Amino acid sequence: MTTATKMATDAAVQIGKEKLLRLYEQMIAIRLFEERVNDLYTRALMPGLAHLYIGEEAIAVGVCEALQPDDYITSTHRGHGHCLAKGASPPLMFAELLGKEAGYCKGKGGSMHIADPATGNLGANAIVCGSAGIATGAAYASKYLKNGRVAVCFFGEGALGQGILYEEMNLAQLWKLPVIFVCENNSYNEYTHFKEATAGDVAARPEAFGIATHTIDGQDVRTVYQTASRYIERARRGEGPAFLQCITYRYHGHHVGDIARAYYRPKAEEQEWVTQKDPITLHGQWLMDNRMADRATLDAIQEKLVKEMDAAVEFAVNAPYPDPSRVTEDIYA
Amino acid sequence: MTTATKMATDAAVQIGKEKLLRLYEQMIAIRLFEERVNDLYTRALMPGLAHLYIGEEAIAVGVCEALQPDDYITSTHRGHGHCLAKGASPPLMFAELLGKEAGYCKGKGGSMHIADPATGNLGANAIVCGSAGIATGAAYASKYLKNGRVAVCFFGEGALGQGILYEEMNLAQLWKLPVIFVCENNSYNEYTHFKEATAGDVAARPEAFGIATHTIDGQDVRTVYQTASRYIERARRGEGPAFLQCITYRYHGHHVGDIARAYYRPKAEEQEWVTQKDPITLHGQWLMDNRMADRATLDAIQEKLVKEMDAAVEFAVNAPYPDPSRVTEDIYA
Amino acid sequence: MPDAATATVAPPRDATKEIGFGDAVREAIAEEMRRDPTVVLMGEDVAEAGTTFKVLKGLVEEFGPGRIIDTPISEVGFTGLCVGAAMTGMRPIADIMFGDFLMLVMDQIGNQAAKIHYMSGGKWNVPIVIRATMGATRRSAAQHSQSLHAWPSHIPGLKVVVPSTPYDAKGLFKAAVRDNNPVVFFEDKISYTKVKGLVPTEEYVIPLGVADVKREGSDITFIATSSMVQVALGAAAMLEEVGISAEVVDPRTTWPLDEETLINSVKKTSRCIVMDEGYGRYSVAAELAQTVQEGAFYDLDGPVRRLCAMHVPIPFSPALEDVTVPTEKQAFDLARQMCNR
Amino acid sequence: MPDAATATVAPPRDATKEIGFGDAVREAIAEEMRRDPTVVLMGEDVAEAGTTFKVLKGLVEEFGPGRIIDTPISEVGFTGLCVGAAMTGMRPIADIMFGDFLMLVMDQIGNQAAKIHYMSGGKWNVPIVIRATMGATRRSAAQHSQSLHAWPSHIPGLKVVVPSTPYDAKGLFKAAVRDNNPVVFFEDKISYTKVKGLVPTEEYVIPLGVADVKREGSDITFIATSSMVQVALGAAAMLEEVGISAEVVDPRTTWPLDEETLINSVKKTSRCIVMDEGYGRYSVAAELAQTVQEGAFYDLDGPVRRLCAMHVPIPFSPALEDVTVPTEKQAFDLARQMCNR
Ligand SMILES: Cc1ncc(C[n+]2csc(CCOP(=O)(O)OP(=O)(O)O)c2C)c(N)n1
Ligand SMILES: Cc1ncc(C[n+]2csc(CCOP(=O)(O)OP(=O)(O)O)c2C)c(N)n1
Ligand SMILES: [Mg+2]
Ligand SMILES: [Mg+2]
Repeated sequence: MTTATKMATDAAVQIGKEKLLRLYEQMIAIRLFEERVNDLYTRALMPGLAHLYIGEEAIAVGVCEALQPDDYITSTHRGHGHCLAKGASPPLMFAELLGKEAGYCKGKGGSMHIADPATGNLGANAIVCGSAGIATGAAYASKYLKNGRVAVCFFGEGALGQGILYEEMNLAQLWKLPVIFVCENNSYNEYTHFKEATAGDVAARPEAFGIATHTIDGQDVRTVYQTASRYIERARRGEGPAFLQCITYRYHGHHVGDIARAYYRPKAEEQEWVTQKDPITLHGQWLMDNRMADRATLDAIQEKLVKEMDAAVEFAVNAPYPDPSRVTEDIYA
Repeated sequence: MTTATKMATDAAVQIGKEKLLRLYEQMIAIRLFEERVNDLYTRALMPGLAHLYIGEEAIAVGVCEALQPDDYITSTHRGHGHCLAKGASPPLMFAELLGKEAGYCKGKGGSMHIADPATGNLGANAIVCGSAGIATGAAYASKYLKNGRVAVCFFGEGALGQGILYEEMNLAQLWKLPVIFVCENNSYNEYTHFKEATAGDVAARPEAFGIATHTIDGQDVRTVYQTASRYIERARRGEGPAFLQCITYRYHGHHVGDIARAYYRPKAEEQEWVTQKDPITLHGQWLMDNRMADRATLDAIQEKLVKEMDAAVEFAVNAPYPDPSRVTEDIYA
Repeated sequence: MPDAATATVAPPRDATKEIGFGDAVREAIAEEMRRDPTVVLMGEDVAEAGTTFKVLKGLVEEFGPGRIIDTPISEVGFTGLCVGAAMTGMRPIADIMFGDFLMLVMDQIGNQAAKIHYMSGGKWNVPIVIRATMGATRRSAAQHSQSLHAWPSHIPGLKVVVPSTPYDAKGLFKAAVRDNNPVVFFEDKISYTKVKGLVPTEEYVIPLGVADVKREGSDITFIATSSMVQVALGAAAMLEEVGISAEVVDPRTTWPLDEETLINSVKKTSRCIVMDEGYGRYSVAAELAQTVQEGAFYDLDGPVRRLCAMHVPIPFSPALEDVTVPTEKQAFDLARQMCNR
Repeated sequence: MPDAATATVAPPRDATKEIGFGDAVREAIAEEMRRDPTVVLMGEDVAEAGTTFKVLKGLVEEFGPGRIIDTPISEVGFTGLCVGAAMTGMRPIADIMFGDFLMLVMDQIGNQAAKIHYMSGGKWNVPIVIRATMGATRRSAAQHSQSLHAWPSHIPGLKVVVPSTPYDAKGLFKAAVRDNNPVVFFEDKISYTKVKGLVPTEEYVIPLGVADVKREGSDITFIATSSMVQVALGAAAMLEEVGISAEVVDPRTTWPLDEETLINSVKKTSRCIVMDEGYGRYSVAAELAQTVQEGAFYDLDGPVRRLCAMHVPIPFSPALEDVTVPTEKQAFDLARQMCNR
């Protein structure tokens, strides 16, 4: 049989049908969630800014499905996908995005600061690379407390511009900490192509610190899952940190308001990614090609999630705002 | 003839006798200057802290002799050697170290902040790696103003721990700025061996940014001079930054007060460097072996400089302190 | 104490065109760049994008990417680079998108730029302008809403500008660019779109260190900065209705600080409320209040009071964020109470 | 407003041994490390070297390099790491050798540690202690001599400690380690060697947020912090000679701030001088002065005055540096003038 089919069956065997379907379901969940965020925002129901994760779902899902519930993640301004993939509940997410009392952070954090101890989410961060220290510190604590947890630090390639990343990579490798640096390289730092901001070769940077580094197709959820699993278990064994560069693309603007994008990236480029490299379409097709699911099964998954997400939105829209008196609570523990 | 002698004659030809003697003289000047700093400090005539450059002279001299008078340098807490090598006058240096009005900074800067526009010295800096931005910025200005100047950023290997270094290396390479990062690797960050603080391979770090990188013997002044010359002219031609890692050793303590050093570095190690790898002894011997100078010539150089330095110390010791009223001058330009 | 460096007289207010607060900053930058080829501006997405706030739209078209420069996301890196460039013949403007990010670059600003002139015995100058934003109520949450002008104001060697009108923003920005010292220039994000005003068509520069009386009054003085000037003016209008005459004084720069104008106003009115959108404690408001009390104590009818951002990390929810910023109503009520009417 | 987190009663002053200021800090760290295995300390040369100031000498021998941890020269890196470790089950102490280096880590302290509890709706805690030094006159020049406690004091979510005696340093440090919030702890370098004092042999903890009256008096109040407490006490002794009774009040923490004790003292004495070694403008002194004026205005006999570090980058030359720090003589003269005697 061809190598392609062989690799496919290998993946099928190694990953297992249940997980393969789970990967699909989780990506759909994020996609549907973000489509509703887009809608809520354009309908002026969501305050602040909305940075959509659409197009990058395979990374959050592939990585987080390789983690244990009590493992840690840190997230970014584009963090909805990471939070959901780590187990966040959509109603509480939407409620937070709308600034409601029922939200994960009682409306105090909003889209860029979703945090939840129950799912090991140390928090999204609105400072680019601002959580590299937090993730490395969580890994430090895991090693010190010997609780076997691994910490994943998600960040965009723009974070390569921040010095803290190099300080933390040095500490992580020096002390063999169980932290995985996951670089989501979607080619753009806001409205600037990363090549105009990044000298040399991205992967060579973590390698220079002696960190195990791997560049992968961020649109292939199975590859992300299998690669992440390998490095996460390696870290768990005490063999140190890893750096995964996942090549991906954001379909929408830097934030919802970023409509006219032609001045910084060609429409054709967007089209190519959306039509040729969509992680959900690709994995759905693969599932069908490998007889793991038929169209009906996939549609059923989608239908179920659509209902769930619509209910979640409704919950959030109807949820009350916090009472203004709450503003002075939670400043100090 | 043997490769050793061949290389020797090559150097002799390429560098030329005058410059070869100049390299020797400059190293002696720094050594004699620092010996007097040590003496002044132990006699409690010098306030603050004194970080001696003894043992590392070949780097400052080799690099600065490859620079033009209007090229720029930035220096560190261990900066006396850099300042002298770039042309600072000993009397004004000693005066500054003693906090006298006649000093380079009117006594306001002291040992860690010698600065002098006349010699292109942008200033020593008491923040580890604090001048990486300043040097890169000077290189940026040189390129923008097309004045053909090159900027050299001296720093110890401890500066590899500071994130700013990576941000500046990225900018320097991205914009092809004429800045040379000179890393003086003397193996110790204060009282900690750099291997306990530095993951991976030092040279791989700048290389990861695409920067031309070279690791050399920092005790061989001819090698330093020739390598520096090559990269400085390359930068001047607009071909971008370079990173030189110079392997060296500080003979004395981190500062003069650091006497009992056995707990962090073995006496034998110190002895080996002092006896086997002294840049002045080695170059002096080489000059004699290659008939560039005889013992008498070298002794004459030393005598002349001893007189100069003793006079400089006397000038500084007798110079008046600034009037207290000067304290509020120079806050704003 | 106006600075020699920028002591040109402000022109009469025969303003002849209306522009927005952001336009004023852009015009100042454009005029100074035309005037002086050593002026460049660098930051994240400042060129084609014209910054996140679109304030610099059009500049790259006129001056090219060699002078309006997009950088990596390296606030420390490009600010440090600008410090070195400023020492060696240029007048760079470092653009810090959100003032909150100043926390990343305080070493370059406070340990380097602020001290280089002094440490070098006056030999090196650092004519850099650090542009930063301030102001809340944009639902940007705790890391994108702070007003941190208190920090640089605390450090000798820096100058700090907190303009409130297009006229002031333009004239002061030009002075900042021409100043031979590091200047941190704070722009209120809400004012970009909300505040419009008249500016002269001919060129003018406003010296740093000269306060401006935005409204004359006799019963109480509002010393207000940046975004709070509009709020104070609104409160003053409300107070007029109830027969209280409020004066509104805008220091315009926190350093140099025009103590005399502030103190004289309070000596006249005998009452003072300081309004500032920064946090209230260990702050700009604390300094302005204390300065007035030291200078006008014997004329004061009661303690100088403060109205500032609530002492909390700024919350995301509109329901919460809106109560963290001082309002006209709060200023009105407090002033009334202080005047016992 | 003492904190629940640390509200244990301070023991009577039946102190039974004399130790130095640095010893007090070391003892507090050692006791807390024995008590709680999740307490670790990291920084540059803190282990074998025991820090540049030798204050931690001996700790690595007792606790090992796994708990007294030498780091690379990465203040941002290890402070950020400590923030994450604090969120996930540890109580780390980040050691910032010279307080001036806080400028490098303000983002991790001010944008991260200070805000995480609030931004997460109270779900995550950050029980980290950031140790930093302060104080001049060591001839260390502008980048190694600042007292930057005003900056963290300005940011909600942080607590800030500025102890002046071994007794306070030990008791407050223990409270800081047990506190569930980020605490920035400032240690005066000169006090390490110059200040000795009695501490109880038995364990004690001093709650954060309780000021201490170091000396009772009736004519004038010195509100003094850290290094300035000794100077104020010296001035008080000189004033006694001329028949002026001075009270010395030490807030001990700038946040939480025990406003009541400060205000009550000034209500009693009717005069106040605030002494702090930080810069005077936009500062700790400005806040303490303004707090007292708001609270005790009608009892004040004249304006509250400030004695602080001169507003200059700290110079190297002894001839210059010595005039930048307030002296007993200056305090004595100003107090006399304020008391018209
Ligand atoms: C320190 C800092 N600088 C700048 C910003 C503004 N900003 C927010 S997102 C962003 C671009 C980030 O690009 P990247 O890291 O590639 O993430 P992506 O948006 O592509 O997912 C910038 C510059 C910020 N939030 N923090
Ligand atoms: C940001 C910062 N952190 C810490 C220090 C304290 N310090 C001064 S010198 C030094 C060691 C520097 O080692 P290295 O860079 O190798 O230079 P060397 O002393 O070996 O020449 C340290 C930690 C400092 N000055 N600045
Ligand atoms: Mg990106
Ligand atoms: Mg070294």
